[in-house]
Amino acid sequence: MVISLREAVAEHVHDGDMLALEGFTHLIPHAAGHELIRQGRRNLTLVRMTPDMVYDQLIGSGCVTKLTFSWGGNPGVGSLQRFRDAVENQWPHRLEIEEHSHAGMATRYAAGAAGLPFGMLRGYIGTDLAKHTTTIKTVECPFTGELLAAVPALNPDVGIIHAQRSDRHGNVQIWGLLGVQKEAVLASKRSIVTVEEIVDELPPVPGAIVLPSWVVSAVCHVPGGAHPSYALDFSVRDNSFYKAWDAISKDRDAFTTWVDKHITSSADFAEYRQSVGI
Amino acid sequence: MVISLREAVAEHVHDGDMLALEGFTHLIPHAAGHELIRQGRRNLTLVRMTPDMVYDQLIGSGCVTKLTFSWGGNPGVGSLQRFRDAVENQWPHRLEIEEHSHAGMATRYAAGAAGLPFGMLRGYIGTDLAKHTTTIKTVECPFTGELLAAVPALNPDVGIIHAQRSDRHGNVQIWGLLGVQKEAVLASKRSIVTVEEIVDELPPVPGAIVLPSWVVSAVCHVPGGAHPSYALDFSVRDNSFYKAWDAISKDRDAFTTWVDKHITSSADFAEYRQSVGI
Amino acid sequence: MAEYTTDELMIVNAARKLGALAAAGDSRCFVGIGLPSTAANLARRLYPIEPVLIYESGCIGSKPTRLPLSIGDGELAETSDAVVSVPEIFAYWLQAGRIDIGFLSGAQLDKYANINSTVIGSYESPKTRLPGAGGAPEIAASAGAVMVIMRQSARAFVERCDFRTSIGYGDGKGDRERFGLRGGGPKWVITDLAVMEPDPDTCELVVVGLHPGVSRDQVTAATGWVVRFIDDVATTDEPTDHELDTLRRLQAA
Amino acid sequence: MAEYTTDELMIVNAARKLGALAAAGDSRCFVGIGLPSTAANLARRLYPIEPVLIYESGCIGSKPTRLPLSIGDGELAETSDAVVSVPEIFAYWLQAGRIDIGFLSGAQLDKYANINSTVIGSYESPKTRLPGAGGAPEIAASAGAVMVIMRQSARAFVERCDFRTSIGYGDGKGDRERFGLRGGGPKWVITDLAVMEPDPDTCELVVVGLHPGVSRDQVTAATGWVVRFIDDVATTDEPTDHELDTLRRLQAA
Repeated sequence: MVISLREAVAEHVHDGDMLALEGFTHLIPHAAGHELIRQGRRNLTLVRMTPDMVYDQLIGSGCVTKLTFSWGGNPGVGSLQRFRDAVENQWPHRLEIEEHSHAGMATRYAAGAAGLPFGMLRGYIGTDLAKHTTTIKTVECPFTGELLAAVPALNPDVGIIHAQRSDRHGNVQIWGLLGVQKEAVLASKRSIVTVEEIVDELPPVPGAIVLPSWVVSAVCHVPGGAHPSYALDFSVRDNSFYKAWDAISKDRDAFTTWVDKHITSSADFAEYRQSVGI
Repeated sequence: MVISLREAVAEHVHDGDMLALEGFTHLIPHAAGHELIRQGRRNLTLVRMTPDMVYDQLIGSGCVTKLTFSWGGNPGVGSLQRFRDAVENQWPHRLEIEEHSHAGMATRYAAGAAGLPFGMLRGYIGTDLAKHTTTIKTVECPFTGELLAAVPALNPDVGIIHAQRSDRHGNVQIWGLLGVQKEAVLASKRSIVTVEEIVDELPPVPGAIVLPSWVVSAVCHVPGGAHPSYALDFSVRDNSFYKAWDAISKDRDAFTTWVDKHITSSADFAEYRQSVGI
Repeated sequence: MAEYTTDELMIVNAARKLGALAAAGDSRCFVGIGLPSTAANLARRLYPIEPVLIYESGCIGSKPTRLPLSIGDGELAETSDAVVSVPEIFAYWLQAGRIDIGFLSGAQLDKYANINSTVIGSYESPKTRLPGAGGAPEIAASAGAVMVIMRQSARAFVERCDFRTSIGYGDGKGDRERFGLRGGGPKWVITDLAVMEPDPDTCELVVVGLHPGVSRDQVTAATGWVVRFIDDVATTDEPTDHELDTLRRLQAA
Repeated sequence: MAEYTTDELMIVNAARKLGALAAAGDSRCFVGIGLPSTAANLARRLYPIEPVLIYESGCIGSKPTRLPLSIGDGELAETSDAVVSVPEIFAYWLQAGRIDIGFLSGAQLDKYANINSTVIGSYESPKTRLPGAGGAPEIAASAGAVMVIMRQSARAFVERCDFRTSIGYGDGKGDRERFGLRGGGPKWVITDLAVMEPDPDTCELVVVGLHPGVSRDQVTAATGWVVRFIDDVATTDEPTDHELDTLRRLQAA
């Protein structure tokens, strides 16, 4: 249950899998993303509402053939350079995209978590998204005749999140901004959770939710594993690191050099932290 | 915002309204139900997953023409005698019923809270419920072709719940078993919340949710207002009172005498408590 | 050998089955109040691998120190790993297929394990109005397997239910598949006289076990359809002193 | 009169509008990070009736003491009346019609207030790939009214968007009704040069206000469609020292 991140990725993530590394600004599982690069996973379909730096790193490293998303940028900074280069110039290779809205993605995760084949919302109507995204259809209300947008459930092969802590049985506790962390785990066939700390007993925390151990495939102790994202009450968002990423990621060689030097050359996230000095 | 229960019912509840007095064993708004009887509301449509003693009292008092529900009994005791007498013998008059399952009712509240015209679930299939309940239909998944049960959103005129406390602005805090308390308020056009206490600041409580004041029409300070149901950390369920209700409610005269003596003859819930000695 | 009531007999037999299922990896039980809750809590005390108790009131992983008197008992929330809303417990947990074992009971059970907890007589003018469906239809549809615990009598065990509140095997083998139900349906019916299971070929409930001292004639007389017995009907073990002591201490807590 | 930047000019004008709307009872704002968040937080400090800040990250009633740097800033959660999941904020709060005012911006805005934040050029082989929709389509659909805050230029204010990420008035009056949208759509476009509003008869954006010292020719030159001006175009008030001081203290916090 509680194993190393290297073991968890080796055991649960395979080439060609559909993965959701979720986190809505808070609790983004950067360490897990790095381990996917280290182990050289390929042909991944990545799913995420807000792909940010870690997805940029995976895309630029050639791990990803498809991205399903609703907003792909560097919050407060600008573009995701590797994402743009892949879409605009097919570098390092072609990236297929499936584009939705936040509400549509949240609905798809919730449908997946609920064991429903699809979800519905008052959305997309009048936009060009439905013209380009085949996973947006309509459904008619059998009572009122209203037409609503319908989107298929998301059921990734592996849901990966970061959380504040777990107990030794693998019960996971999350508080602060909850995002779609619960839905990403419950919608996925398997799940990996990296945590700041592992304790004997989970002390009650206002606003916290608990995912019972039996819906989690692996818990990995990775302090700071969300950096430059954060874990409320353990760390703060490293905004300067996000800003610095813009320059690093703008240039293909600078990006490749950075990934080789800091991620691929590090044995694990602890070494990576020393390497980048955080 | 913070007014007396008498004022709240007088202002927000009208004859012929659809009401949801919710509470899943925990936080059942008995005091509010009594005030409806005192003010002689008629032709009400009552909605509730688990109608219990307070709905029995409203039905027996002739306030109710229709009941939408999923389980109508006296938990751990047996039948709801007034409910049975109304359905089996039309006493005090005919009671129309619209019958669902728990999952169906929960889905209907959630759809109502989400501003959707209907909700869907894997349910009802193979049962006789759909033969007798016109608000159970099917919807086809536009992606897989699967048939799912569809139920219309519930949007009561007034949602009424009991909660542990609110602040002076009317922000409401609820913890322990949450039932469908949030959905019942958010799905309703207006809402009344009775609370154990009103405080200056809401102290954070593990497992608590907060309903902001601007989704609540009225907050009323009614200590013990859930009795014989309970409010976690303020009271415990009065199981003997539920047991005693069986004998009181079995006989029409005994029931009428009890309601006259304890509810109608009391000016408010405080007097009622003295009258029944709780 | 200690004296025991028929309730104790049913509870102990249900607890034994739950212990065996938990040991085999099917540990998540969606329990209602009454016999199922008592049986599941007894199993938690009797066996090394404990069933995980999930209550429809939203409690996940409850470990009550005493038997809850209602499904909303505060003790259930206070001892849970997680407490979620009622819409969530039905959508994310039961419907999503995370429950291994559900429990059902009712006023009528028919030979295909369909259950009636709605009305005796006609729906429009019932002879007896019962509480209704509650969580039963979706437990019957989505739980990995269903255990029925119910007192046996010819009035209750009928050829066909007056009203089908929750589905077992419908009108026979293949109906569950036709309806696209994901759950496995009723696998065990534990009564005060016997243990029944669906015939693999027809899905009709047949007697696979008799409780100590119960005759086939008693069971036949207490069943409203022409009930069949498998060739080698077992006799269930007497409740042991340890089982009964544990149960009685639990009920006294 | 104090010096001020064009950003400060837009923020102050937006804050004034939010103050007036809150006083009139439309106080619930669904805010993103950047100018809208700054304007809403400024209004909270300038006016007696404060806007209620709701962030798509799930924070309801946030009262940050400093400006959040990202929509997921911890400060937002810690100062909220309630924090809910992302599926809930979109379903129970935005979609249900509980938001009075939403904010939108983008790379392109067309004369019917449709907005593009997806691609410049063709979707299949874009000249510039933009971040995408985020919450915009449903904010545009469900918010009671929408305020657009955007720098004005002929490149950004176009006759027709390359891609319609969120809908304003579609191809003109009546489209919102035809699409069955419940929200009111864009009511105010606040730029660094002017204030525009939809023409009541055509829903085409027309200039209703000019910022101090801005000429009609400047606005015409900075608009990609033949922009019209209402008869009595107002000039917006200069940002006051008090407004600017409050804003700068907020940004320095």
